[in-house]
Amino acid sequence: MSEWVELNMGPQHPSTHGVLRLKIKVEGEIVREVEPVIGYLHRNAEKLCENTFFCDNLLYFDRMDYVGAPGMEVGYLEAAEKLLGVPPPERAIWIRTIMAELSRIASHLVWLGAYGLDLGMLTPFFYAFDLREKIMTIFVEASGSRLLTNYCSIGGVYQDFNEKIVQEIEDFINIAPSKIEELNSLFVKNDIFISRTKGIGYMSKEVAIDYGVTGPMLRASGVEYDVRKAEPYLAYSKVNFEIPVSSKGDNLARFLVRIEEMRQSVKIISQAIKKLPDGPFFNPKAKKSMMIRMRGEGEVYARTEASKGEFGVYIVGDGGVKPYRVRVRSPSLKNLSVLREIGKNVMIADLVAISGTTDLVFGEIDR
Amino acid sequence: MSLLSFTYGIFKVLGYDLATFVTFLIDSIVFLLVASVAVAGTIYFFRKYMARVQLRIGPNRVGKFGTLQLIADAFKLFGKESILPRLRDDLPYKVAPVLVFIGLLVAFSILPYGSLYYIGDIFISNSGVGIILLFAVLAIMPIGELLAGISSHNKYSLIGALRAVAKDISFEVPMMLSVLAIVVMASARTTNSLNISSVVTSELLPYGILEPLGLFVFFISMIARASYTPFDMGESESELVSGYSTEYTGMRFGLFYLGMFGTILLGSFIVSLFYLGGYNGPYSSDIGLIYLLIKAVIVVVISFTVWLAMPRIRIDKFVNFGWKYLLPISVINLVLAGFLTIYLGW
Amino acid sequence: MEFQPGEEKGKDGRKIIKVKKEDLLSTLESLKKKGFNHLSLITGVDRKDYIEVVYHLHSFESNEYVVVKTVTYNSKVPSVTHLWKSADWDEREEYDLMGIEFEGHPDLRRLFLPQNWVGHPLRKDYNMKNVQYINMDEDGEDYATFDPGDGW
Amino acid sequence: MKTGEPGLITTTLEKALEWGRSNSIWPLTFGLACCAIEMMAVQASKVDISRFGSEIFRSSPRQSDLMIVAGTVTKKMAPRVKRLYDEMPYPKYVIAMGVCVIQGGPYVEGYSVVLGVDRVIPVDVYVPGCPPTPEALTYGIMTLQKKIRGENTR
Repeated sequence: MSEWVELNMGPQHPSTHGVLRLKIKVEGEIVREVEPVIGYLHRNAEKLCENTFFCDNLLYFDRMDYVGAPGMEVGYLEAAEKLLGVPPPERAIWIRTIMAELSRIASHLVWLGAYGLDLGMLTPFFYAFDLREKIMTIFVEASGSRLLTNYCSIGGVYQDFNEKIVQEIEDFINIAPSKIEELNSLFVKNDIFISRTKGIGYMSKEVAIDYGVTGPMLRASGVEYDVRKAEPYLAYSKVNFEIPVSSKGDNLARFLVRIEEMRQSVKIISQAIKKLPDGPFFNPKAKKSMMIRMRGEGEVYARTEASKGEFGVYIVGDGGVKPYRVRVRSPSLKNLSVLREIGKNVMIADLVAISGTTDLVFGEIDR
Repeated sequence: MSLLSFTYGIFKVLGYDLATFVTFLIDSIVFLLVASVAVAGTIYFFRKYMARVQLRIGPNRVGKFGTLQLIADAFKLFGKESILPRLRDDLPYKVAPVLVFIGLLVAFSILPYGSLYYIGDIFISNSGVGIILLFAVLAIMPIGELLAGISSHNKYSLIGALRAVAKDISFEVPMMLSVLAIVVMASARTTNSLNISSVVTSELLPYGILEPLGLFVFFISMIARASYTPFDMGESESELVSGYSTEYTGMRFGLFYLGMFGTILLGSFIVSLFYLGGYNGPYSSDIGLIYLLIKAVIVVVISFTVWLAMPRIRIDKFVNFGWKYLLPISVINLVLAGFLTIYLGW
Repeated sequence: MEFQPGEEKGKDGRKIIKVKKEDLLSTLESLKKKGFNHLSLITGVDRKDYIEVVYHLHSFESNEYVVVKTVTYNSKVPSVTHLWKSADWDEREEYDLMGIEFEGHPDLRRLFLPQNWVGHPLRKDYNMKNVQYINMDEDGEDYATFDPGDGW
Repeated sequence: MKTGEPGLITTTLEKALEWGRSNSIWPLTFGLACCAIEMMAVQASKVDISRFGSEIFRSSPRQSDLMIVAGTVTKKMAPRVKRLYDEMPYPKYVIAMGVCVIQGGPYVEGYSVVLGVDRVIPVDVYVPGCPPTPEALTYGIMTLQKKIRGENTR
């Protein structure tokens, strides 16, 4: 016991993806205990949401999972629109589906590049970001912003898809599959990568369920659970896609599940862009002058499948123009909490590899 | 005719003692400068090559195509504040980077570089036991890394140093065995089989073709010696911040940085000398240096490609690999070399 | 609005089971036995004179969703960490921001804010004007102060 | 020569050092929040910061010259930001990236956000935006280069 050395990884550390601090106790190279310390990006979004209009709260959700902002917006609006009673029209639903899936790909690409850096691979990062730039141009065209789009709004979307965006998305669908294959082969054809991930960081099904892990991490442990299928929202019940599931539960499984999710997302987008209906892109009840006068009462919980896992928003309204209480179920928080379990008795290098596969985004964990 | 006698001819008027002294002095200085510039060129080349591989442009703002980038870096590093950790071990802390860099330069001055038109054979030291000397000098550099890690009073540095030592121990033995195989094969053709230039001259067919296993072991050892990915466990940027050099600032860090790239270049020279035929080839008495340089550059490019494409291996797996695979392979290689030498008369 | 135990449907169509605080553990235990093995979220809602604690449960097998709601007047609720490990950080977070004390939690510390932060920010009576600062001691542990002092 | 007037060699050396410093700014790998993703995009292929000699992101503060404070600085993080700044060797520079870092941004009313990183450490260049585009950050770095060389930045 006395020979264990305490080591602090972070908050500034190249492998912690932001501001995670890992208090680890090492015995030589082997990590005996790991305790994540979080809260270094606690930006009190939940408190601020209580003091802001329903329509403006969207910006705090953008800044939660900042690598896949439209996905977060969709999550918030699922709840807020039910509470306020302004359902979006059909076209807006399809547009949101496309944006959410694009953001899922963008988020997984950032993760992929960062995971390469975690393992010491310098090059895949650039290839991933190169593909991600294509998504960024779509976002810029649609919303005017690259990262934090603030594109969806209550009762619809901020502006309609024009010809150019549709063309850009079609271009993206054409090049994305081959690029994803290229990225995939950069990793899985490498023996050292396989040796760093296969069988490392095993998480059993029971542990995953017990800790409330969701998203690709849960699916890699053999639970076929995806909110898009379990409780379809947006247009997910009208498109064909499969949930990638692996029963291995190790780093490699989590890696492959995410890669397969990207492929499925491309599939969803290509179906959605074909089915994109004509019509209004926002609910007339939610026109701009009405925005700040919308009142909501009661309580609503909506869950969506964000790129990290099940993203839930619980809004309680008291009949005012501002929410009474907003609570966010952050998938990354639960995914991180399991690190205490699976990060034990591994080597330091493996701890980095494992915490890499949990795909942490701190805007969402600390909020 | 060699570089030394060429210079000696100029200073002959000074008398034997003085002329010899001045010859070695001037040649060494010129040589150190050339070696430093070559290392800087390697870094520049790496940054450009890395940029190209990663769909980028690379440095292009200072000088034409950014050629002065390294000079700018050097100026900046010279001008940086030198922070010394309060609880450091003073002497080892200061000696470590110097040790790494000096070891590198000395190793460069042991190698023969072939010949070029009027200058003749280019070497500084043509020691009769050059191979032993070379690997003795190469063994100094990890000591510098170890001292740096232990003396900087930082847990990351300490773990980095421990990893570096574990790594060094596991590849040194196979490396030496594979070099021994070369000495064995060379002994059939030359009387002075520990002299590097006679070993290189004796390889009419490159030893890399005769003993590919040796080339494999030696190349991996050279990657591990230069400690870049996949074998950069001592530094491991994403795990140990910067490994043994975490606490170093300014030019002290610059020396580690130069040392790393210098070792890549040095390793490429050694690999091309011992295994790829070195400066042998048609008209080698005139343009031997060119042959060597081309081979070295090819090896450098291969090394960089490996660096950019590979993830880092875990330290225990590398130790396993070293003792369970590299060592038996190098022993087999040695036996094969002896067999070839005795029965086939190579 | 008075709190009444019973069942109702929420605005989003989810089943809400309202229980008294005393019956909370037994209800949750029986739900867990029924297959609700995924504790999604624990929420505290400050209703000024009492605090609502909401549990969102999901069952992977039957794909059902259920919301369990209880109230506490002294901001004390029994902990459910022995049923779901996932409750651990949720309860710590709610303790941190809402000030609900979960009785029986093995390691009830603040999750985001330093241990000696005064007040629980998500309470409606939290005074935002009372600015607190955070400093770091030699060991890297944080402590909150009202005094800007060193480093600010 | 009058006293106090720098000699030719000193000025030349000074110029050379400034030239070196301005063309070889090694940033610290230090991302806090949203802006860190755009900071990564600055490294990446489209807006290639390596053209200015800044592609070497050092993860140890001891070896870096520039701290890009990318993302909201919370009160819990502020002492760490200050310590990281203290660990960097002189001459060191700070770029405040994004409105959160400049004055608190959308979180300005909160209880746990620092209203501007300049309350903790001195800042050289402010890059506004939420988040600033990679081009904006590149412009910030170029402004910093001009500032190091003592040129007029307007």
